[in-house]
Amino acid sequence: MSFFPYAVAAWLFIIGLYGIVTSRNFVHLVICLAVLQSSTYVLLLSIGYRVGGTAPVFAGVPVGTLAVDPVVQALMLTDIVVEATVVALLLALALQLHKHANTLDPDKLKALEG
Amino acid sequence: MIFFLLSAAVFGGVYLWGLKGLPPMGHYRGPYGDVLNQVATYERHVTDIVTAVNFDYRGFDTLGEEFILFMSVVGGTVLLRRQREEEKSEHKDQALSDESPERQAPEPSDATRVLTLGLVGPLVVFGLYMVAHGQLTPGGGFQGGVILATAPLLVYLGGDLKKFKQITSHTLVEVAEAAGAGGYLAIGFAGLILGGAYLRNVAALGRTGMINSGGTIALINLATGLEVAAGFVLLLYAFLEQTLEIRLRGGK
Amino acid sequence: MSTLAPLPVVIPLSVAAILSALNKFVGRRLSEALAILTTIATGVICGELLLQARVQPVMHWFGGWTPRAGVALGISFVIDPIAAGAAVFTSLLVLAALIFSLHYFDTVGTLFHVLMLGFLGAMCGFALTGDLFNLFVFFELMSASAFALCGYKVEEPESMQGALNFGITNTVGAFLVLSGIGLLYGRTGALNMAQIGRTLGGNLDGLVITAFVFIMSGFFIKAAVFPFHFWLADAHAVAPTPVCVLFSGIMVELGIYAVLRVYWVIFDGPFAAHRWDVRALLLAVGSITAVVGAVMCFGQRHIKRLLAFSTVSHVGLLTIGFGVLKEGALAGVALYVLGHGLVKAALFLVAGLLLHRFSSVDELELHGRACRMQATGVVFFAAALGLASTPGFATFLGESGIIDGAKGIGQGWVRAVFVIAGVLTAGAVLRVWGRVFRGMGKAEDAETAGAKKIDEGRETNAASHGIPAVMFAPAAALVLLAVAIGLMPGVKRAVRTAAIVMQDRTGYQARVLEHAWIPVTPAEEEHTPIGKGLAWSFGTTAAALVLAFLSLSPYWPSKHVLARPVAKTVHLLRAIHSGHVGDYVAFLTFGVAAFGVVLAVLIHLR
Amino acid sequence: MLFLQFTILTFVTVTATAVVLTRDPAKQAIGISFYGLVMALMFFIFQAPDVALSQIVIGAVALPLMILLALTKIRRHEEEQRERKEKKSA
Repeated sequence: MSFFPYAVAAWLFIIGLYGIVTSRNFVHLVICLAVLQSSTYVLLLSIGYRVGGTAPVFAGVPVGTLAVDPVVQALMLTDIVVEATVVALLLALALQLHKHANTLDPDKLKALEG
Repeated sequence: MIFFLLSAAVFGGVYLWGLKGLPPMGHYRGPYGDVLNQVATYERHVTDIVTAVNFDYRGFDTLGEEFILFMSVVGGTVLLRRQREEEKSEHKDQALSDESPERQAPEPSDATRVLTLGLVGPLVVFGLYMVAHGQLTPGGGFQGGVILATAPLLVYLGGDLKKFKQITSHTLVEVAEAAGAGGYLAIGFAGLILGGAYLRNVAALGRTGMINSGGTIALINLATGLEVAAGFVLLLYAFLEQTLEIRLRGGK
Repeated sequence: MSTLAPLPVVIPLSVAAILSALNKFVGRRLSEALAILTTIATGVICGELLLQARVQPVMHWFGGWTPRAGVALGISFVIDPIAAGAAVFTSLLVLAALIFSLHYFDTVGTLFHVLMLGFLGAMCGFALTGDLFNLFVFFELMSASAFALCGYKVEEPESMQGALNFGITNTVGAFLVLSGIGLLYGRTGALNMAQIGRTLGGNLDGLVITAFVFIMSGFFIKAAVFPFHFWLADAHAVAPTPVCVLFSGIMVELGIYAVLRVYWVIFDGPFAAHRWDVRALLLAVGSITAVVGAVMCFGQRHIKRLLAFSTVSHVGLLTIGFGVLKEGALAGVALYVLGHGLVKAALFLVAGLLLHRFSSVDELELHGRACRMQATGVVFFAAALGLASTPGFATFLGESGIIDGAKGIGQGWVRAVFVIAGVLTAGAVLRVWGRVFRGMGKAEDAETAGAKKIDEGRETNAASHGIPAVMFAPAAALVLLAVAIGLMPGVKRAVRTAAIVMQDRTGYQARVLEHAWIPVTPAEEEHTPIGKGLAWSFGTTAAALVLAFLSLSPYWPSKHVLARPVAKTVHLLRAIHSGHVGDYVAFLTFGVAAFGVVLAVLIHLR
Repeated sequence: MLFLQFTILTFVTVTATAVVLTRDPAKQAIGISFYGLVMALMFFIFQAPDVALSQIVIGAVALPLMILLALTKIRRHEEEQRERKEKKSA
């Protein structure tokens, strides 16, 4: 169990990469990118976790109670915003691409070869 | 394809090799988080340490994060802007839809309307509550802001297109968003001018556990709430506008 | 603690917020004026910081949270001369791009300036920060502005595709960096770079190697190092010209800067006993990048794409400079970045001028059409010489610094890579000059016929006659500056001093964590003979000129005559630049895996 | 507790894999919304309530919403294209 979450993080990264490489649709690809990103959530979460620790909120429990790491949680909050914004920008690009090229399939776009 | 699978396998191997060097899960060794868990409540009069980290100890990260959102909203607006020919056809369509209002979106049933519009009130209250209590309990400007941003959407789903357009009247939301982001910067400047360090706390700390505790944390929390709420309204609106013209044109 | 330190980031961001709020009420001229003034102010503040940093690196702890007992609680800016210099240079290029865009774009709105200012603030923050996660935040802020700027011309599908390829690969890169940061945090419980470096000490194991590979690969994606470089040509080919100036001139170089910073503050300790392994990897990767970029560059007919591949090639040279792992070479890298950034920005600006004047950046289409733009031709020619590191340009100082450093560790062969890259990239640019500004060669040519033509929409309104001064002046000024830096006495020594400060790991840690006052000691005066280097550089320039003339002459062997293996290799190279983002990410995965395996094997063998 | 953590992590793995392997973006949007909820649950279980709330509002609501809006637009555009083609051929 002590290594399992790390393995999950690695798996999410790889399955995300797999999805991106094999994708035939930019919207699908962007969603795979979001899955890839969730790898970093799992990694950060398991790094900061502590067996038997409470959440780092000392309303109701006294300061000094064994608690998990608040820093990684702050990092994850930033990470989540990054996810939302990147997805929004890439979706906007994909939408415009479809409007003018009538396709979302990377295989069908040949303009940038060589 | 085999090329990728092989690479991915090796990549996984390298990653796992690195992960093996971490302490086993559940045995965080500190010191960063532990120090903060100890001192933050005394120093900043807050009970939610994550909020203290976000808006004070590592407040500059969050400032950057707010501007990532801000820039994406600007970017999204730029990318989804209408080109000239689109605007032309839009004018024609608007003339059309003015003449024939029944060409507008299919009316939702009364039940849906009551249900969705009835949800708006509690949603707004909940969002505000979350923003205001950021330094005390889980949640804060960010989470509350997104909740607030979904309220206009409910109005839209309730079928009240006119009101939706009023609420999301662009200029006002844009100003609100910039005010939120600018407010964050301004609080930072106050710290720089009065305290010699950007984002240093210069407000009264208040009593731990009260809604006005935390000094600048509470203020930044509010600014963030404003920025995030307005930002997400704009972002969702940029996408919605692309579909809205369809509904106005009487799409299926 | 300096109160000036946060300003290069927060001033541009503040003005961006104000401009966006007043979006509807501010006219184009006012927003242009505000943006330009802000950029100048930022540059001046960075300049002042540079002056202060030459005495003692400048610190700023956000929120006033100074470290306690060696544990950093907050985020710090640590501004040493190289960081401040990077920020000054960023402001300068943004200024050039903004001035150029005064007459540019039909639909340039306030929002364009908001994005540019955000980009400026992000790049300054990226250069100045001393916190690893903060570095990631600015990396993303940079990306968010850059994606939107890259896809500014929304009506062109190529634009969207180029921006998507850029966005997707760079986002994967960002998560590689973040995973690496996570690994380091799990080991050390710190995010401050100085503290991480100190806690790691000299211990080297799988975790440190993986973290290094991930972080390095992530930043190398931004820097467009082989095999992560594919996005760069696509993004440059489609982005508006002022944006290309920033991408090629500074954003890509900041990727190298970040790897340098992270290496010297964090990883030099653990890898101290294995420097030769890191060197082997970096020198190999740098050489491959330089050659691949140069070959691809020579085969292009789309001028912006050609310039983009030349950037790839020069990034390879920078990687070699980094790979030498010596202060002399590091100073060389800094000077090369300055010189290259200036001339490359000038070249892109001229390409933008051509696009403005003739609605095309296709080399063959423009054949002989710019013969009457003589001043512009001179600027283009001079900038091309700068690419070949002709003595007198800052690039020459950089090149000699890197090569002397390489000789110092017995790797004089890197000179060959510099010659190849210089001859091919400068040769390609000079060929463009000959054909477009001199009307040499045939209109249609077998040698570049294989390259695809990309239609480029106009960025400006109506065919205008003559060239507005505001479009020409920045290009000329940048080339002149590249020469001025190259001829300035004492510049080499000052940069060398800055390089020594950047490499001083224990000094950095003490300054950051203990607030120690350790003044900068100037580097000793060097007396290296430069006769041989001069000869080599003139030779490279001459060879580039000859290559350009040959390729324009009727005797140039067409593709069929080329030796088959060469033709085949070039064809293969072309084929892997497919424009398909899936392929790019597959290569990216391969690159990370290969870096990891090579480094691990080398280290275990010793 | 340990069992719960193990279960939720397994669940995360399975859902993520399923989302990637779903090739239809419309179905995927539903999938990613569900995945967002599972992630949020994981954050709760691992004592990260702040993150969990963010994840619910972003991962499970805002993100899928943006994707669905984009897809609606894309589908509509496809239909328009088809109609135009039919008109031309007719």
